[in-house]
Amino acid sequence: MTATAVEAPTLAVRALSKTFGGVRALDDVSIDLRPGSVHALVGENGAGKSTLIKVMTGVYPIDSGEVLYQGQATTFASPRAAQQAGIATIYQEVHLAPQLSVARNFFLGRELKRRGSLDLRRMNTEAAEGLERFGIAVDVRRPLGELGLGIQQMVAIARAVSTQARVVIMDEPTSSLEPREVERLLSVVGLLKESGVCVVYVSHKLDEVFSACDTITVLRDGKLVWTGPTAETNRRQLISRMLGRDAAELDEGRLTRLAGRPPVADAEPVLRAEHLSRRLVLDDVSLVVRPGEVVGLAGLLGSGRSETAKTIFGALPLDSGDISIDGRPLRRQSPASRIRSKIAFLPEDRKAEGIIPELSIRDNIGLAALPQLTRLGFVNRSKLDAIVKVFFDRLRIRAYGPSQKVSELSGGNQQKVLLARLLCLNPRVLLLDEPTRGIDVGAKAEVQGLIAELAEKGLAVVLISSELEEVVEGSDSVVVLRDGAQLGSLFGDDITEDAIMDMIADAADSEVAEATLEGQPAAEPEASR
Amino acid sequence: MTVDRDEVRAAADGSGVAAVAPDRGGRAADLLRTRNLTSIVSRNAAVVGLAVVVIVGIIVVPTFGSVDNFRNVALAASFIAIIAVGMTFVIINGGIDLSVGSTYALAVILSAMMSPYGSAVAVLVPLVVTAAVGLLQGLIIARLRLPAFIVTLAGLTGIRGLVFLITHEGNDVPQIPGFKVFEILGTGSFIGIGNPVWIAIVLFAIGWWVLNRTAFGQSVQAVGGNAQAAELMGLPVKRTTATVYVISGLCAGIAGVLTTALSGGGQEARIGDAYELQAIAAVVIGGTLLSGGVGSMVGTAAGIALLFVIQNLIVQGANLNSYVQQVVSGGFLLIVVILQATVSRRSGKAT
Amino acid sequence: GSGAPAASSAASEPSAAVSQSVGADQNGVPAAITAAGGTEKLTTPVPQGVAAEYGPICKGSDLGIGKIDFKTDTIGWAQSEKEANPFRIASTKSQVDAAKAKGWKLLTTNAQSNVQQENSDIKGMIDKGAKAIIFSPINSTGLGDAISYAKEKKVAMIPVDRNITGVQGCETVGPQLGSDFVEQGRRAADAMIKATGGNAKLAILLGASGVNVTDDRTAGFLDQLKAKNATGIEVVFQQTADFTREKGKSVTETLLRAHPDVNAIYAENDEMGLGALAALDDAGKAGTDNVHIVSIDGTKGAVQAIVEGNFDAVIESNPAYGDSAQAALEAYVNGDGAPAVTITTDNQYDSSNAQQALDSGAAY
Amino acid sequence: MSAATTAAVTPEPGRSPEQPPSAWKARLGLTNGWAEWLRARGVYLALIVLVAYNALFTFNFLTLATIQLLFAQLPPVIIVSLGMALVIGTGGVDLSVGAIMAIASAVLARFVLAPGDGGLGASIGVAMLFAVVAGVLVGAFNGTVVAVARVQPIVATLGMLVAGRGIALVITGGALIELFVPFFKTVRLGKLLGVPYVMWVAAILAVAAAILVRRSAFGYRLLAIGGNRRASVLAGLPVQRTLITVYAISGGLAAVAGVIATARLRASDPSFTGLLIELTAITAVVVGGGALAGGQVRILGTVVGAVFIQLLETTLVSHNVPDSGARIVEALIIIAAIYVQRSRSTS
Ligand SMILES: Nc1ncnc2c1ncn2[C@@H]1O[C@H](COP(=O)(O)OP(=O)(O)OP(=O)(O)O)[C@@H](O)[C@H]1O
Ligand SMILES: Nc1ncnc2c1ncn2[C@@H]1O[C@H](COP(=O)(O)OP(=O)(O)OP(=O)(O)O)[C@@H](O)[C@H]1O
Ligand SMILES: [Mg+2]
Ligand SMILES: [Mg+2]
Repeated sequence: MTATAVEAPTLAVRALSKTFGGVRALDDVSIDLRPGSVHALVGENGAGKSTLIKVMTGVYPIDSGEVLYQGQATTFASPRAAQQAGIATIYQEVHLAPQLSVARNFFLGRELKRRGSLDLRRMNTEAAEGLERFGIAVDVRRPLGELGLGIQQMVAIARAVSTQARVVIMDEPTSSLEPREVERLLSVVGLLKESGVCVVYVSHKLDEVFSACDTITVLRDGKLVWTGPTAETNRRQLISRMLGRDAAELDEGRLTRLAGRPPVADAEPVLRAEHLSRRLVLDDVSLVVRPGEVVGLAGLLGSGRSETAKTIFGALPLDSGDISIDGRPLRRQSPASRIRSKIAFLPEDRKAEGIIPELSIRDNIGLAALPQLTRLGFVNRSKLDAIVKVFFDRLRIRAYGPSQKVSELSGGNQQKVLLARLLCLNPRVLLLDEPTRGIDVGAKAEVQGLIAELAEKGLAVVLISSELEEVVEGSDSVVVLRDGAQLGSLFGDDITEDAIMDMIADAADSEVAEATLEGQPAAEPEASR
Repeated sequence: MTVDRDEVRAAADGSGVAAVAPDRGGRAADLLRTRNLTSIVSRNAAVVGLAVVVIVGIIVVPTFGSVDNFRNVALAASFIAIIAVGMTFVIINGGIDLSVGSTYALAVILSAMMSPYGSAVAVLVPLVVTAAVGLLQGLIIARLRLPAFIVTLAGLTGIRGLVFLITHEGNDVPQIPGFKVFEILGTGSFIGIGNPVWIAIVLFAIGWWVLNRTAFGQSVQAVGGNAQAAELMGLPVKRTTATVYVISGLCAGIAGVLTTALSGGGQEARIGDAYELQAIAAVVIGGTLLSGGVGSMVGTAAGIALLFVIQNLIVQGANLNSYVQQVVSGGFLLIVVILQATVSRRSGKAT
Repeated sequence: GSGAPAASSAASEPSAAVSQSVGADQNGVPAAITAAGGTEKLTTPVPQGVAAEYGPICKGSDLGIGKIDFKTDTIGWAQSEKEANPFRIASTKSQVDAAKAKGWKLLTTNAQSNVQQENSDIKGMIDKGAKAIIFSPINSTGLGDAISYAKEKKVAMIPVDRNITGVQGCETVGPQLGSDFVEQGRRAADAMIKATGGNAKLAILLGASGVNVTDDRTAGFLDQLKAKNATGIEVVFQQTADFTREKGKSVTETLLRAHPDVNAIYAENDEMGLGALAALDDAGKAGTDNVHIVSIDGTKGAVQAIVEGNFDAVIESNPAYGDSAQAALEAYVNGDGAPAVTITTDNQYDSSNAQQALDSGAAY
Repeated sequence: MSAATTAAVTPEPGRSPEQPPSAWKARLGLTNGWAEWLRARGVYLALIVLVAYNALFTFNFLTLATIQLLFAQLPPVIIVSLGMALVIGTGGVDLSVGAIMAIASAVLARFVLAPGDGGLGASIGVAMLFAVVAGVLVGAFNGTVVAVARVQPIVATLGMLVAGRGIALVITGGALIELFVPFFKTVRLGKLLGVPYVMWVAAILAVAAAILVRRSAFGYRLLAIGGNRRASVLAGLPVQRTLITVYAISGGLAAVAGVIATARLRASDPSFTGLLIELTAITAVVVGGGALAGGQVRILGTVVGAVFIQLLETTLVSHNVPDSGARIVEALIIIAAIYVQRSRSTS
């Protein structure tokens, strides 16, 4: 099937509005989603993309307007109803059932049966095959929760795609994926499109949008500001529409390239983390970060980047290894003591490990800095308010005020709240695990700029990002990991995406070679014993 | 944490699907093996604990190891064990059912009341009523989204009120007139083991199967893990939630009918007081998390056995007065759960 | 075993009352006794401390129970409820003391009000080698499982305090020794009529719901009011206070607000009565001039309250079955047998004998 | 802190293109409209209805004496509920409060009894102090089991519910002990401005709890831990210390309630003091708008919830409703009450 503009829309919304309390999240939005085409939804954090998806698929009730599915006005009573009607959705940051195995998750809600009982054998085989399509080869019997966030995201995608749906909606599917996975995902999106599926694709990564999508819709403050074929727009126009600012204005503020600062190699390291080992997770990883230096950690999903950061932060016990700040060794393995030693950590899983959803923005920001804001056990509210205001404005957190509940913010704004929490600690070392995950282009530039600025002020930064580009552009040196072991480091101009990928690929080759060489002889003596 | 035993075994055999990412070499395989080993221990902490207590008991307390004693412990445990099957579903689903003691009493009384009309009536009426009571609470919890703790707490109070109502403030102690066939369910035995024990075993098997081998069981676990995510995944969250309370009510009903069948006579209206706490304790000792999502039927069986074996050991082994008994059994409970928590934390995911 | 003999000295009047009301009963036999399978009243002269004996003489050999060598064999005592209130404490103490005095080996258990637990406690003691079980049934009907197990294992079973419903004569259990709770209720009614002169606004503090002691004491009381045609006594309030002092107090406090005109309280146990007294005291209404109180049990605190002029009467429910039950057991397994049902004498205290009961230690 | 500086730093930026809800609305929780506001505070409504019913249909209800009686009966429930609210705020639950009341009562008895009666002959002040200390210690033990051994709160405290009452019975030797302490009369009958002393104690503790939750660093931590324990660990909060403290506070408050209950009864009754109060307290917290999942504490709601439940029971007793009916009605009314105040976060 080929996509033609005249085909009737599979899914359409007309004059859709949605209000949360006082906030207008969607304002009179009308969109047509056609079969055999990939439709991108873009916009700043909090523009209303996720809300639109949730209203369409029956998560939230419609305030006004209507949803047309296959030409019929339809109100889905629940996500289940939408799914049964043939709309498969990967919601933003939704974890599946972490305690169930990968295969069981893959088939959750549409289990394969044999004689009334789950056909686990077939479920395992088919789930493994389904994941193969995405190049994911994991033991599908492992509990999903044991796998990294990226793998979980891939499972969710594979699950949705394999349901033979008429419409597949993906809300920021690539936020935890690294380039190789993104590529695979996009090729699957291509396949879906060819088979006539209507795909809705939300992303902040404009490269993906331009390479995979046929039509783009831009939302701003809940309103539809532009919709049209991809061919009729370009990157700059798109950004200016999203932000509502002139393209010229944008150029000035643009700040993506972080590297290129004066070398800092001669300064004494702030953070020394050496020979970090943790059974089955980390194997002798070492990092040295000097003031003003940004050290990137690169590697594939599950290579142990997050674990490295967590062990440095004391959140994951170490089997062996030495960590010191300014030459002073750190012994107590607890986040609280690391914070006292001026190390701050931004976790990658913002929902599970970052925000306290029921608390206000103010309280979320002030949390880690409480000891400094407390006198005689009581919180000095004016001091807290002052600090919060500084970061609230500086990071341009989009909310009606610091007293709004964090759970009501869009994902990107939640991320900014977490960054603010770290920054008000006045840290000397920043461990940032996916700091720009799920945040929009404007905010991303701001965050990247902020990182550069902080580094310039003499902070030592460890940067983990699944966007290789970000690591390459932002780091003064890069440590490459694979399977919890350190493959090597790159410095200065040697840091390129190709160099990193080569390093990883080489290691994979040699490992395969080793396995075939050592595997046989090793088994022999064992058997003879 | 709920990989099935046979799945683990299959992995160890190397049967089944390619277990490990080909490009991840031996490390991942190592990792898989160790995780499975430790998680077997952690998931079965209650089984291990039970084994230890039984072995120590047999050595230390001579009369404890007799066949008769085991038979009796099993029979005594079977009623709450049956209640705990339902409780396991509820707790894995992320809820709790405090009403089971009262629901059980309702079934006990109804079964005796209905016995003049025949054995079938004496069995079926209580089951239908207790299932309905479970359904009502389940619907309130699922549809009105009220907290299960409070709804079933109200159930505990209200259903007991109902029991008092039908017994005229507990004045009536309905009796079974003469012998009725259904009494065999309680008094009969097969190869020396009482029928209630067999029924409990069968219910545990069915419970295990439903939990691990049916789509409904998957839903129960997914909803317990994260109800919101389950909703977004398109699972029938409300139906699943309501159903687990029906199962729980039904299990309490079965236990009640068996109690009447065994005693052959009526029981006072206050029977079953605080059974919910025993059932919950057993489920939790069995490794099921009250936060939902994670749990196992085998664990619950071991948990129940552990509770009753300890109680029996106190009777068999020492001659304690009632309040020292209380201190000992409370202390034992604490020790077991502390060990359980420590073991599963050591071997499970580190935090 | 200290209570029973002492009580018997003052027992002539109340024990007459027992016989009287038994005679007045429709079938000539109180409900609890019929339920216990005792059909005919024995005409043999009853020993001290016994109000009546019913049914055939039971012998252990009829059930194939062998003789017990009390020097070497163990016996068991299964208590039904926590030894928390004076009644239960005295009840267990009496068994333990009696056994100790004789040099018998006694195992004890406590079912904490859980009938399944009592079943398994009894079976557990049998498994542990007990040759006989003296037990206080949690209720009259729920111990079928333990009883049939004992029968199978040829272990003697002696129920005390409450009777077992649904057994005939001595076919299932050995001799039963018990109080007649209905009768206690009747006597409380008599005492209440006497105290109030037949005119009162009366409140009843019921025991725990769903327990047959509560039912019997309520039924006996109300029946007797009717039987005595005491229409001047108007029952304006009946609420459970769970047999506890705390609930007795708080329910009475509420009662005093909602029904300020209440001037008599029947408490189905002493603890509730003492709770009511505490509430009355706080309200400045203590003393039988203000509110009459009659309760059941015969604990020290309540008898003391009679002496202090706060209670009118206390009907005893004698917990001290140690000597009598163990004697019955011995007769049942090793001797000439014991009557199927023995109803013990329950004492009764009022201002005439309260001080004496305290001095003699009859009040437990 | 001065009002001026607070005002100076809190102006809302108002950068949003939409009209943001005004600050006072946010502060009053009115951002979702009046209907939601009322619904979130359904317990006040429920209490008003119950009071109105009593005023109309209960004989002798609207009198000073009735209110004083209610105030005399309420404090133990309120005080226990306050501790429960804090524990539930951390996402836990404390089933052992009733047992702790019994322990405190037993300790009190052992201390005040004359040496001849097997006691220590301590003064009532010392005895009360040690009773509360005992409660704090038991609470801290609970907290340690929950925070350090990471046992699920409901089972950890269930173990203490069973063992604790046993411990209390061991301390008193099993029986109820009557206590003749003149000070108890002051506790029972003393009034200030017509309000019983014990009610003042409860009120002061409630205010203290509210300040603790809203103003202290400890309160912030408590809510954060209840909202997301893992995130709190990563934010460097002293999670274990905070949890232990919360359970210790709950234990201490339960002990205070135990002392008051003992004074009310003039006796230490370890078998029944505080029996089942944990369920009343949990219900009070939830009816008062607290969420069992943790992350929020509503002190005023909890107090009102406790008043509501106590008054409901009193109402049923005053109207001489038989036990069966009373239980059924109570169950239905409690479900209705939480339905009315069903938190909006659930939708
Ligand atoms: N449940 C809610 N309650 C209150 N406000 C909400 C809720 N969900 C979303 N909002 C608000 O609606 C607006 C749109 O949010 P939405 O999640 O749709 O943004 P988004 O475009 O998906 O952003 P992001 O790119 O960060 O995911 C935001 O201002 C957000 O604060
Ligand atoms: N492809 C895979 N096969 C098997 N296990 C994997 C795979 N990917 C990740 N894992 C597991 O997931 C765990 C978590 O990885 P983690 O998220 O810490 O790695 P990461 O380098 O930070 O990658 P990510 O980009 O996903 O954050 C690892 O310990 C590993 O065991
Ligand atoms: Mg979004
Ligand atoms: Mg990571």
